[in-house]
Formats: sequence, structure tokens, C-alpha cells
Amino acid sequence: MSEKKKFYQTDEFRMFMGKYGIGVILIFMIFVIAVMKPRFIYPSNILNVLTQISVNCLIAYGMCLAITTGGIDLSVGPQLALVSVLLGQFIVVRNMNIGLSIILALAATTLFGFINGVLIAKFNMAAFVVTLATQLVIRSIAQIISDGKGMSMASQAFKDIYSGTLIGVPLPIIYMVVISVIMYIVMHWTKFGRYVFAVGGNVNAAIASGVDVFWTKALCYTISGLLAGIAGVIFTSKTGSAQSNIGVAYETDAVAACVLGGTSFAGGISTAPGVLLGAVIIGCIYNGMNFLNIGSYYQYMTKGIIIIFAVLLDMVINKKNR
Amino acid sequence: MSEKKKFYQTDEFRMFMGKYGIGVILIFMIFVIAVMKPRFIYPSNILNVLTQISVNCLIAYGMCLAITTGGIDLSVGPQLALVSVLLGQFIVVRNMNIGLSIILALAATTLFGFINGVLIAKFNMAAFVVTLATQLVIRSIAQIISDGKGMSMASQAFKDIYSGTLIGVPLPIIYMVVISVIMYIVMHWTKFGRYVFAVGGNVNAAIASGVDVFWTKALCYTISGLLAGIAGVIFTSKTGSAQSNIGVAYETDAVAACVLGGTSFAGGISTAPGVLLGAVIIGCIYNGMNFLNIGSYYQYMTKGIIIIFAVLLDMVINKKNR
Amino acid sequence: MSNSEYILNCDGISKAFGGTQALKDVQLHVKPGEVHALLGENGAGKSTLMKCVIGLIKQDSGTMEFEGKPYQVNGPIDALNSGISMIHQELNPEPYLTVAESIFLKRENTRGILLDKKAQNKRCQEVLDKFDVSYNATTKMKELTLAQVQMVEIIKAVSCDSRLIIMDEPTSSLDSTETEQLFEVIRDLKSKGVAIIYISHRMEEIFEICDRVSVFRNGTYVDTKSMEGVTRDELISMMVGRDVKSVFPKVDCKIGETVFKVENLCGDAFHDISFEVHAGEILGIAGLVGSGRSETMRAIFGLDPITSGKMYLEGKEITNKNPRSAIKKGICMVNEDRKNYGLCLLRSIRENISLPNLPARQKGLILNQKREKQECQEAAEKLTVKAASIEHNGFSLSGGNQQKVVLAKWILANPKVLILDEPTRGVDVGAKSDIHTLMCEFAAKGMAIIMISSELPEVMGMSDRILVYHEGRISGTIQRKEILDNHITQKDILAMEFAQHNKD
Amino acid sequence: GSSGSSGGAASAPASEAPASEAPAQSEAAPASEAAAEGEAAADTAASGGDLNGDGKIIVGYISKNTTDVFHATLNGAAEERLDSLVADGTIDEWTGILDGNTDAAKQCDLAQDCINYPCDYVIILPAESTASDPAVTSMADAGIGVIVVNSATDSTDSAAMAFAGSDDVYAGELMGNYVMEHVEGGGTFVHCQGIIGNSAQIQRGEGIANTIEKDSGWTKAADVPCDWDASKAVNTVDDYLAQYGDDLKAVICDNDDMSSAAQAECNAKGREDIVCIGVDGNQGPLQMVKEGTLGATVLQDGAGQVNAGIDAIVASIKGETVEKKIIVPFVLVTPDNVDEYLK
Ligand SMILES: Nc1ncnc2c1ncn2[C@@H]1O[C@H](COP(=O)(O)OP(=O)(O)OP(=O)(O)O)[C@@H](O)[C@H]1O
Ligand SMILES: Nc1ncnc2c1ncn2[C@@H]1O[C@H](COP(=O)(O)OP(=O)(O)OP(=O)(O)O)[C@@H](O)[C@H]1O
Ligand SMILES: [Mg+2]
Ligand SMILES: [Mg+2]
Repeated sequence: MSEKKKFYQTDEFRMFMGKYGIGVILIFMIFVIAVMKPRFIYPSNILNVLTQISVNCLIAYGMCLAITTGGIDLSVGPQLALVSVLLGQFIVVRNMNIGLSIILALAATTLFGFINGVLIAKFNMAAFVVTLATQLVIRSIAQIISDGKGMSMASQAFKDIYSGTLIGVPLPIIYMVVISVIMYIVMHWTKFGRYVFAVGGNVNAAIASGVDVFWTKALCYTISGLLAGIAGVIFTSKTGSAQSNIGVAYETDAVAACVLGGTSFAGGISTAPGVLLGAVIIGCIYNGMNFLNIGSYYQYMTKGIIIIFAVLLDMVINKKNR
Repeated sequence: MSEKKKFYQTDEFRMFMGKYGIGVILIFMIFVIAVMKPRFIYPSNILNVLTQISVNCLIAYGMCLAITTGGIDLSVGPQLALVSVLLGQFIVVRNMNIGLSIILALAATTLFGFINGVLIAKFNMAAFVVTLATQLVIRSIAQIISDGKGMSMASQAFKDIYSGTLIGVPLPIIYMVVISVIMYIVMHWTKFGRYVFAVGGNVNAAIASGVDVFWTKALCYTISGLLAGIAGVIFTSKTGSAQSNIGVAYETDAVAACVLGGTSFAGGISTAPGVLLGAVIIGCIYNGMNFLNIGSYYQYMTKGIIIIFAVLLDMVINKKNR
Repeated sequence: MSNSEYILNCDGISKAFGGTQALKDVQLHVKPGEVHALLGENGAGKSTLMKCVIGLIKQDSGTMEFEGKPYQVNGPIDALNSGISMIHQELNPEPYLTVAESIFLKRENTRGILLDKKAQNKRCQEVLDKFDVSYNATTKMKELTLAQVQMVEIIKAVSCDSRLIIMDEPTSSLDSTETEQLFEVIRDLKSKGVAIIYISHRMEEIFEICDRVSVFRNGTYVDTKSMEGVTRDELISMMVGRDVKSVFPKVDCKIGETVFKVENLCGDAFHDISFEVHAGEILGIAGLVGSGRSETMRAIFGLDPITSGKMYLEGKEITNKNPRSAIKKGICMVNEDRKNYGLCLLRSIRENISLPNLPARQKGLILNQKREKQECQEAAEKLTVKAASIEHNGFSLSGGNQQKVVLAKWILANPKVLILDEPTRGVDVGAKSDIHTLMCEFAAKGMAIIMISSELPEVMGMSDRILVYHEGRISGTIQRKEILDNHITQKDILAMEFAQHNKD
Repeated sequence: GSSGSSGGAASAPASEAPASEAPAQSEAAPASEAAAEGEAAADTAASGGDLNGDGKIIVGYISKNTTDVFHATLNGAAEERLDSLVADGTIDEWTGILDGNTDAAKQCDLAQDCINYPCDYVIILPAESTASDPAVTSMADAGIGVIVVNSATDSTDSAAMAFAGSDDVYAGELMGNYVMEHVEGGGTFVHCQGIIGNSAQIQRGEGIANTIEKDSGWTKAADVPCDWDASKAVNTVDDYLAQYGDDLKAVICDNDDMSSAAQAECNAKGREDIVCIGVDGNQGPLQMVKEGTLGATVLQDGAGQVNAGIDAIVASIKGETVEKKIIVPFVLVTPDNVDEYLK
């Protein structure tokens, strides 16, 4: 409209920021914190941050699938709790093999993910409502199984799932990298991924093209259940305790990671690397705020403002032409 | 598909249930509980349930406006906290007049509601993300104001806001009735109400029909802020304590009331009486569970299952033909 | 009645939506290699039958046969696998996918389990190159215009190698060149033995391209005829069940003073537009799709920004920041995009009609609901909206009836200037004539009407004056007299649209 | 708000050894600590506590959360004291209050942050007795002097430099006994729970189970999950008044935000005879005790716990012997002794 465009209005800048904006924000953030506290970028702290974000990152990938189809998965927090108490039952109470226990526990969360998917896809119910309800149900089940009590998971083998390392790299980072690669391929290089975007972009068009919307959606929530389950295994190994009260409000950070990573709530837009970057940013916010001695009351606010700011920036840069 | 229609497939039944289904469910629920525990329907308990739901009902009306425009307001919980700590500051610390204090505190939540509205309507940001972020910010502010500490609100005049009665009816019920009437008129008998439905139904069509989408949306969130504020005043008077950690997850029950009351998450569909009925159902669930001695672990589950069941029933009865 | 002469046999198909019986025991028989027209008024059930064939909805009763075998579908994928594809009436783009991704959705090129994006783009580009299009395989769908999206849908349906292609109003947003392009494709397909079911409300097209025609009326089957020897009037009376009088009921009314005037208006897609409309005048605007007609009107109505230029209403200069201010001043517009800018389908007909008219119908802060109900009822009746009650919601209406509801909105508003962008898009012959009559009535009351239409006969038949657009500029003005005197023919206007017309 | 919790492993024996052992109980510092103190003794006071040898003494403070009223007291006390230690040069820096969000995993993350900061001493208020244990052990393994405050974790005894806290089972028992003593003839009581699964909720429940639930004169109407929410406690009171009427004699709450609101509701309904009691000793409930509108509350001296923990750090820096285990007991506050605690 105006004759002379400011630099941030040029197409080149917009294209660049649209694609890499989130990365630029991250680098800027890291730079600022590192100048104030050089220890922030010591390798040990970088490994530390990456280890810390692994749980949120896995949850966020599942959340991203749900959001991309136009829904949301609020039940991820209780899924962590479910895995945790099941592992407690299997490993501690029944003395079962660790591998088998994990598989069974993951099967349970995957099943609940699938139930979410069926309710949402088959009966066309709002994802927010369905997962709000299953959130309550799953939490209840976890409490019933554990009788509301915590249980120590002393086995070193089990604890090593979190605290082990591979060539010096903590295992949670390895899991995160492996799953990131898989998610990248699934979302961007498979038919399923394509269908996820198609369903989220315009569900009627997807139906008319013969995409099986039911299975696409159901699978997204199933995967979200599985990933939340894996996150739960890591969590349980990390705290060495099987408990039913964990994971409260974990969906918040997962959603924040997705949003910072450019996932659109309208559906149909997201990228796997974006989600990873989003999770890293959240990790840096938490870690960085602690390094910068930001008072705890201000931490929530900082997080909230960064979320708004990031989305706002995204809006301004990728401004809809109207 | 099938030749002979079952009774619940007839048009008459569907029309009836579509309009009054939620009421039928409520009456059925009351009947079942009352048969098992007659005290459940003693007038004293009925007044009790109605008093209890007042906070949730007010929040739910605001939530309903937000959902009807196609959004959501996740910031209502912290809004309660904000009102609470402000009342503490004004009344206890500064010894201000109660009425003035309440007005100022409500002005604050109304302002935050308006900010939500501006961010959502002006910048076209997803309501979920915006209110998630302001949720964090408002909670932070409440904590900063109160320094995380609780404060006793001993003044009897202030306590009477909750515990007073008018011709034998507890005041919270009076507030609820008055606000229900106002909300009914606002939603169904005014221009603004029509615009809310139009914006939620099809925002472009609303624009092309001359609706001011910005103000319509902004006003919805502003009203939601105001109502959450009023709920906060009642809450604070009820507990007699000004605290920053109250109202956590209160959006859940508000959303549940809206959903049970037939509010569509796709936007554009809701009714004020539906929300009231939804809130009554939630109240009966809580109260009824205590009457039926449902164990604490099962209470969440019961609530979750009732939500899914009610929505499912609604879907089956008002089934979209495909 | 299985008959190997036919590729598709539909017999005794019935379908009800809640209370409305959309199809009652209808039949359709299509031969291989023919273009079979399906005709009927709005709401006759054409799209419904086609949706049954493609598996989007399931018929309540009736059987189908495809290529001699019983045919049952559970969803579009079954239809595609059997060799049936469809171009839908409502455009359905996948906004965030590329052209290639959307054309080959569900038919992706893969290597192992991974997508082969390169091969797919190449394959898509080859298909696109066969059509003369200005976008390529990697263009995002959201960057395309309505007409371009329509072309992608056509290309998609054609590239499925189906043996039966259903085209539900494929030309409703195409201009004459693109339509011609489509006809080329259809002829080519025909020669390969592909059968086509062709649905359109544009009679000329039916006569140009179709071999046989089946007519539906009110959800029932009327007859099937060969196009040879059938006349236009015959078809219309089969469809409507009554005689539709003159095709364009234009009455000349007294043309008064200038009501609305624009000077040197410029915007993103139009430049230097100046014109004026008078009371009682119908100003037609012709042009190719994408020539900027809609953009001009959207800008005048306040939906799009204006970069420079002036507007005058009754001699006073005005600006419209948004549609609200335009409506307040008495400028109203029926948008071409009915689904997005026309109706709230979730809400009742009454609420839709009264939406722009609420401010005047309040008692204090409260709406006067009795008056609202009565006025909406009258407006709906005047436009013969076919619905059980005005409390029913928009979803239950057929496309044509939805269009009537949109028009009814603005009748109540009683504007000074009424802008109609493709007012009869997707509207059947009977309703079209109703709408035209109504336009004349409005004009007679002294309203100034601006009408955009891509149907040349409509513009020529209804307008007192015609502006012709070419690439965002006015390339010519024609008076009604010139048309009546046969000084100007359809061909001349076309030439102007292509700017081949040299005024010497 | 919720409250402190006590260690799972430590709780079983401790439940029988409550307030009588107060005010303090000390054991010898473990070997690792002795080494640190050895250095401390040799060097100046300030560098004596520099366990990681980076030239600075940095103290970390990992709170359980920053939202509960009870923890606000602890956090406030810690902030004041640690600020003054920085001001007088005893320590160089402290991290500010790190918010554990009542989430053990978050506390494990914060423990790592403290290691990287790098801290020499860290005070931690565990969110969970078992689940927060890795936070304690990982810091101890990294050579940090860990002071566990408020409630113990499983390996607090072996890994931490010191523990300063109290025992929630005992708090539950105090409440049970109080109700039994103050209501003659028994009757029906209802229990308002905190968020299910928190150690504080579990252990206070155990204490109630150990006392009043065993008494034949009393029947428990129900355990009601009130999520530490005073408003839900009020609803519960109303629900059970409606159900049991005059039979309802007492309301036992997992914290006193809930019990004070519950008592206020009973009083407003003309049932001043109902005894409501909870744990924490927040200012509001104390005020009510003073006014006589609330019979009693169980006070947990949060500030005392934190200060005892910080004392341990100061002692370590100065090279003095560190008390290994400091039990700060719960106190039953009644109108008789309320003035001691009301600010
Ligand atoms: N989903 C639906 N719910 C209820 N009624 C419907 C639905 N779809 C179609 N109808 C009704 O079925 C009838 C046939 O509609 P259909 O769309 O098949 O008409 P059509 O012949 O394609 O008309 P048009 O030319 O306007 O596209 C109409 O009366 C319409 O109101
Ligand atoms: N959403 C859009 N994004 C980008 N360009 C657009 C968009 N809409 C329209 N255009 C461009 O604006 C120009 C004018 O389009 P417009 O819709 O006004 O054409 P028109 O003459 O009204 O055609 P019709 O009404 O028959 O569709 C075209 O060149 C088109 O490419
Ligand atoms: Mg149709
Ligand atoms: Mg156009």
C-alpha cells in the first residue's frame, strides 16, 4: 500500500523470517543470556538444557499432530501419570521385566490415545472437550491403580533409561534426536504426514480426495498417546518414582512449544523442526531465567509475554494481506 | 438406511431432545440420586447446590461468549486470583471502602479481559494461545501483588456478600439469577448478541453484513473478564481470604458447563439457559457424588464420563446426516 | 435394469435429509463416451445424487451399477478406485498444499514408504503444461484465485484417468476462454470413451457440449432426452413445470439523478476507475474473470483498501473504511462468494436476513423481535425462498435458495446503491427470472444498481449501461440502446474484454 | 494452598517420635561434609564454603512452589535471610527462588541448573518424598552441600548435608487427637483432602487414619478431594451438612486454608459446634483462632525450618559442625498460645 517499504516489509525479509524467524529469535535469546552469564553456553549446560527439554519435546510432537489436524490433546499430562503408575505396578509390585513393562505401559497410553482419536474422529466431537474429559478419566485410573500413593523405582537399570549416556551424550537427548528424525520423516516424507496436513487444511477437500479422515485423525491421537507414554517413561526414570499426580499442566508447555514452532491453531500448518526449536526455546527460557536470577513470580509472566510476542511477530511478519 | 425408524430416530424426538435434551438428562440424574438419597432434593440441599454453582455459572457465561465467537478464555482462573488479591490490598491493607474496592478490582479484570479481546480480535491470534499466555501473566501479577501470601478478609460486611440472604435465599443465588436474566437478554434479545452468533458462525459474512467484528469479539472477552471478576468477589467472600493461588483449573468446569449446555466449539451456537443448565448439572455431579459416597479417585472419572456421554448423546440425537 | 449399453445405472434412488426428501425414486443412465447433462432447478437434487454416486453420502434406498457390476461405495476413495471422479460444486481447495500435492493427494508418488516429491512435481508439471496455466506445480493453493482453483480441480479430476467424470457446475467461476478450454478437454475425454455427467445452469453450455440430458424436478426424475431436437423452452418447462416468461424481464424505468460516483479509483487490482450510477439505473459490468471487477466493488464496499481516488454519494464525498460504514450510508453489496461472505449457515434464515438490519429494529437496547420476524418472513416470501420455515438454518437450503436469502438481507436494508456481484451464480432459471424481476422493481423505486456478471447475456439483457473491464481498467462503455439496435453484439463485448477493440 | 511433606522412608519411624524430640536433634556430619569443613577451617570464612572451587560461594534455593501461601512464608524467610547473607559477605550470591512448580521432575531440572550455575550449597524443599530424591542425590554427587528443608526425601539421611523439617504424619495425628478430645461422644467427620498423590496429602491422611479413624465413636463420612481449594472445602461442608445434619461433628482438612473457610461456613450456618481443623498456621487462620471463631490450627513453623537450614550452611562455611537433622515440630495453636505465633 505505502510506496516505500520498510526493510521488514520486504518480501525477502518476510520469506526469511517466515522460514527461520523462530531460529533467529532463539539465537538472539541465547546470545543475550550468554553475554550476561557465559556459563549458559558451556557444553555442560547445553547438554543439560537439551536433556531437560526431552520430555516436553516428545509431548509437543504429539500435540503438534493433534493441532495440525485442527484439534488438541489435553490428556497428555495424565498419560504420563498412567505410564508411571503402571511401571510401578509392573516393575516393583509384580517384578516384571523392565522392557516388557515399558511395552505394556506404552500400549496402555497408546490405547487411550486411540480412544481419544476414535471419539474425536468417529463422532466428530470437539477435541478440546474429548481430551478434557479423558484427562479426568485417565487421571482417575492412575489414582485408582496407585491408590494415590507414590512408589520408589529403585532399579538402577530402570534409572539408567534417563541417566545413562551414549558416547558422553545423555540418553534422553539420544531419544529426542531419534524421535525428531522419525517425526520429521513421518510428517514431511510420508503419505500419512501429507494426509495430516490435508485433513487439517480442509477436511472436506481431504474427504473428497479419498483421504481416510477417521484413520488419519485417530492415528494422530494414537501417536500422541504413544509419545506421551514415552515421555512418561523418561519422566518416571528421571524421578525414580511411580506417581499418579505427575504431569499436571504439561500440555501448556507442549502447546507453547508448538505455537513458538509456527504450528497454526487453525490446522494444516506445522513443521517438525519448528516444534523442536519451540521446545528448545521453552527450555532456554526456563534455564535462562534461572541463570538471570529472574524472580519466580516474574517467570510465568516472562513466559507468557514471550509467547504472545512470538506469535505477534509471526503475525506481523507473515501478515495476511487484507 | 434402515426402513423402520427407532423412536429415538424420529424427527419429533430429535427436535424435542435437541431443545430440551440437557434438561431431560438433568431430571434423570436428579431422579436417580434422589431415589438413592432422598435428602438430595430437600429444599436446603437444592439451595446449597445453587449457591455452590454460582461461581462456576458466572465464569461459564463469559466462557460461553468466548466459545461462541469461536475462541476460548483460559485466563478466567487467574482472574479470580487477581480480584482476590486486589480486594485484599484495597480492603485490608489500604482500608478502603468495600464497594469502591470491588469496583476497582472488577475494573482490573475487565481491563485484562479487554486486553485478551484486543489481542485476539485485532491481531487475529488464536484465542487458546493468547489466553494461555495472559493466564500466566495475570497469575504472575496476582503473585507479585500478594507476594504469594494469603490475607484474611475478616470484615463481616464483606463476608456477607457470600453468606447473606434475601428473603431466605442466599445472595449468590440472587446474583446468579440476576446475571442469568441479563445474559439471556444480552445474548438473545440484543444486537450485540446477534453479532456474537454471526461472528462465531461466519466471520466474513458478519463483516460483509456490517458487523464490527473487532468490538464484538473484544466485548465478549471483556464481559468474560468482568464476570470472572464478579465470580472472584464471591469466591473471596466465600473463603474469607485473599490469595493468589485460587481458581486453578476453574476454566475446566466452566468449559464443561458450556459444553453440557449445548455450546458448540465450532462457534456460532449456544444459549444462555443451556449454560445455566450445564452449570446446574456440574453442581449436581459434585454434590451428588458426595451424597452417593463416590470415592475420591472415582470423582474425576465420573465427571469425565458424564461429559463425554452428554456430548455423545447430543451428537447421536442431533446427528449430522452423512 | 442392468444394461451393458450404460456405464452407470442408478435406479430407484431416494434420499431424505431429516424432513426434506431430496431425492425420490430417481434414475440416471449414462453411456460410455457421452456428455450427459443433468438439469434441474436449485434444490432439485442434482448434487445430492452425485454425492451418492461418489460415496460422500449414502442413499436411503436404490441401487447403482457401474460398468455392468453392482456398485457400492463407502467413501470417495471407493469411487476413485472404481474409476469415478468428481469436480464438486463448492470449491474445496487445500490452502496450504502446493498444486502438485493437492492434485495428487491420495495418489502420491512414493519410493518405498517415502514420498518422492521430485518425481511428483515433475509429473504434475507435465499435466499442467498441457493446460495453459500461469502457475506451476509448487505454487501454494492459497495463492490462486477462485478461477485458478477451479481449473486445478478440473485438472485433478481429469488426471485421475477415470472412466466417469462428474462435473458439478464446473464453469460457475470460469470465464469464456477458460470455459472453452474446459470444453476442449471434455471433447478430448469423450474421444477416449470417458463418460461425463455435466451439471450447469447455463443453457448455452448444455447445448454446446452435451449429447443427452436428464431432467430432475423437486427431487423426482422427469425424463431423459437426446440433445438433438430438444429446444431450450422444452427443457425449461421440463425443469420448472411451468412456463418461464421472457428471459430477461427488463423494464425501462425513469433514470434519475446521479446517486453514486467514483473518480480515478485505484486499488491493488484496478486502476483509474471512474463511473457514475443514477437512480433507477442498472449498471452492468462485464469483463473476464480476474479483470478486477469484484475487487473494485469490494473496495467501494470497504472490504478492500483503496489507494487513491474519490467516491461521491449524492454529491457528497465519502470514504468507506469497512462495510459497516458503507451500509450505514446506504451502499450494500451482495458478494460473489456466497459461502464465505454471504451466510452464517449455522444460524436461522431469520437471523441471516436481519443481521445487517438490526440497528434500525431496536426498542432501546432490546430488539423488536416481533417486527423482525414479520419483516423477514415477508422478505423471504417475496423472494420465494424454499424452506419450511424461516427458523430453519442455512445448511438445509440448496445453493440457489441460499442466494435468495442473501438478497433478502439487502431488500430489508433498502439501500441507495445496491451492488450485486454475480447475483445469479448457481441460481436456476426460474429463480434467476425472479431475481431479475426484483432488480427491476428496485430500480423502479429509485435505487441505483451495479451488477457484475460473467454471463454476457445477463449483462446485456438487464443493464441500462455496461462498463467493460480489461485488466483492471475500464475498456469501454455501452448504452442499452446500442444493444437494442444491434449496434453492439456479444462478440463486440468479448472483444472489448480482451481489449482487441479499437475505438476508431 | 498445599503444604510441606515429609519423607517416605523417614516417616515410618518418625511418626512415633514426634514433637517430644523437639526442638533439635543432631547427628554427626557425613564424611564428604567433613572434608569440606576441613578446607573451610583452613581458609577464610568466605572461601571456606567454596565447595566447587570457583572462587565464589553461591547458594541455590529450590522451592516446592511459589503459589501456596504456606510456601510463600518459607520463601519469604529464605529470601530475607539469604539477601542478608549476601549483604554481609558470608556468601557471594544466591540464585533467587527457583520455582519447583510442585513438580519433582522440574526440581530435578532445577538441580541440574544449580549444578551448572554453579552452586556450592542448595536448599531444596522437595515436592515429593521419592520423586524429588534424584534432585537431592544428583546435587550431592556433584559435590554440592544439599540442605533438605520441610520434608525429607528417601535418601536425605545418606546424601544430604542436613535436614530441617517436620513430619506430616504427626500433623495428621495432632488433628485427629484434637478432634477426639474436643468433641464429646464422637460422631461423624469428613476429611477434605489436598491434591491426591502429594506426600503431604498422603501422610496427613495416614495420621488421621492412625487416630480418629481407629476410634469406634467416630465414623468418617468420606475423603473428599478438595485440591487444597478453600472454596471446595466450603462446598464439602455444605454437602455433608445437607446429608448428615446434626450428626456431622467435625471437618478435618489437609491444610488450614480449607479448615478456616470450612469453619467460617459452619459458623455462618449456625453450627459453631462443628470442629474444623487443618495444618499450616497461616496468618488468616491464626487470626481466626485469636478471634475465637476457629478452635485451633496445627502450625508448621516454615520460617523456622528454613532458618535452621540456612544456619546449617552458615555453620558449614564457618567450618563449624553441622547439625545433621533438625526437627522443627508441628505445634497445636489454640487461643492459649496463639499470640506467640500471630504477627
Ligand atoms: N446436508 C443437507 N441437509 C439438509 N438438506 C439438504 C442437505 N443437502 C441438500 N439438502 C436439500 O436437498 C435438496 C437437494 O439439494 P441439492 O444440493 O442436491 O440441489 P441441487 O440440485 O444441486 O441444487 P443447486 O442447483 O442449487 O446446486 C435441497 O432441497 C436441499 O435443501
Ligand atoms: N485472494 C487473492 N490473492 C491474490 N490475488 C487476488 C486475490 N483475489 C483476487 N486477486 C487478483 O485480483 C485480480 C482481480 O480479481 P477479481 O476477483 O476482482 O476479478 P473479477 O473480474 O471480479 O472476476 P470474477 O468476479 O468473475 O471472479 C485478479 O488478477 C486476481 O488475480
Ligand atoms: Mg448443486
Ligand atoms: Mg471476482
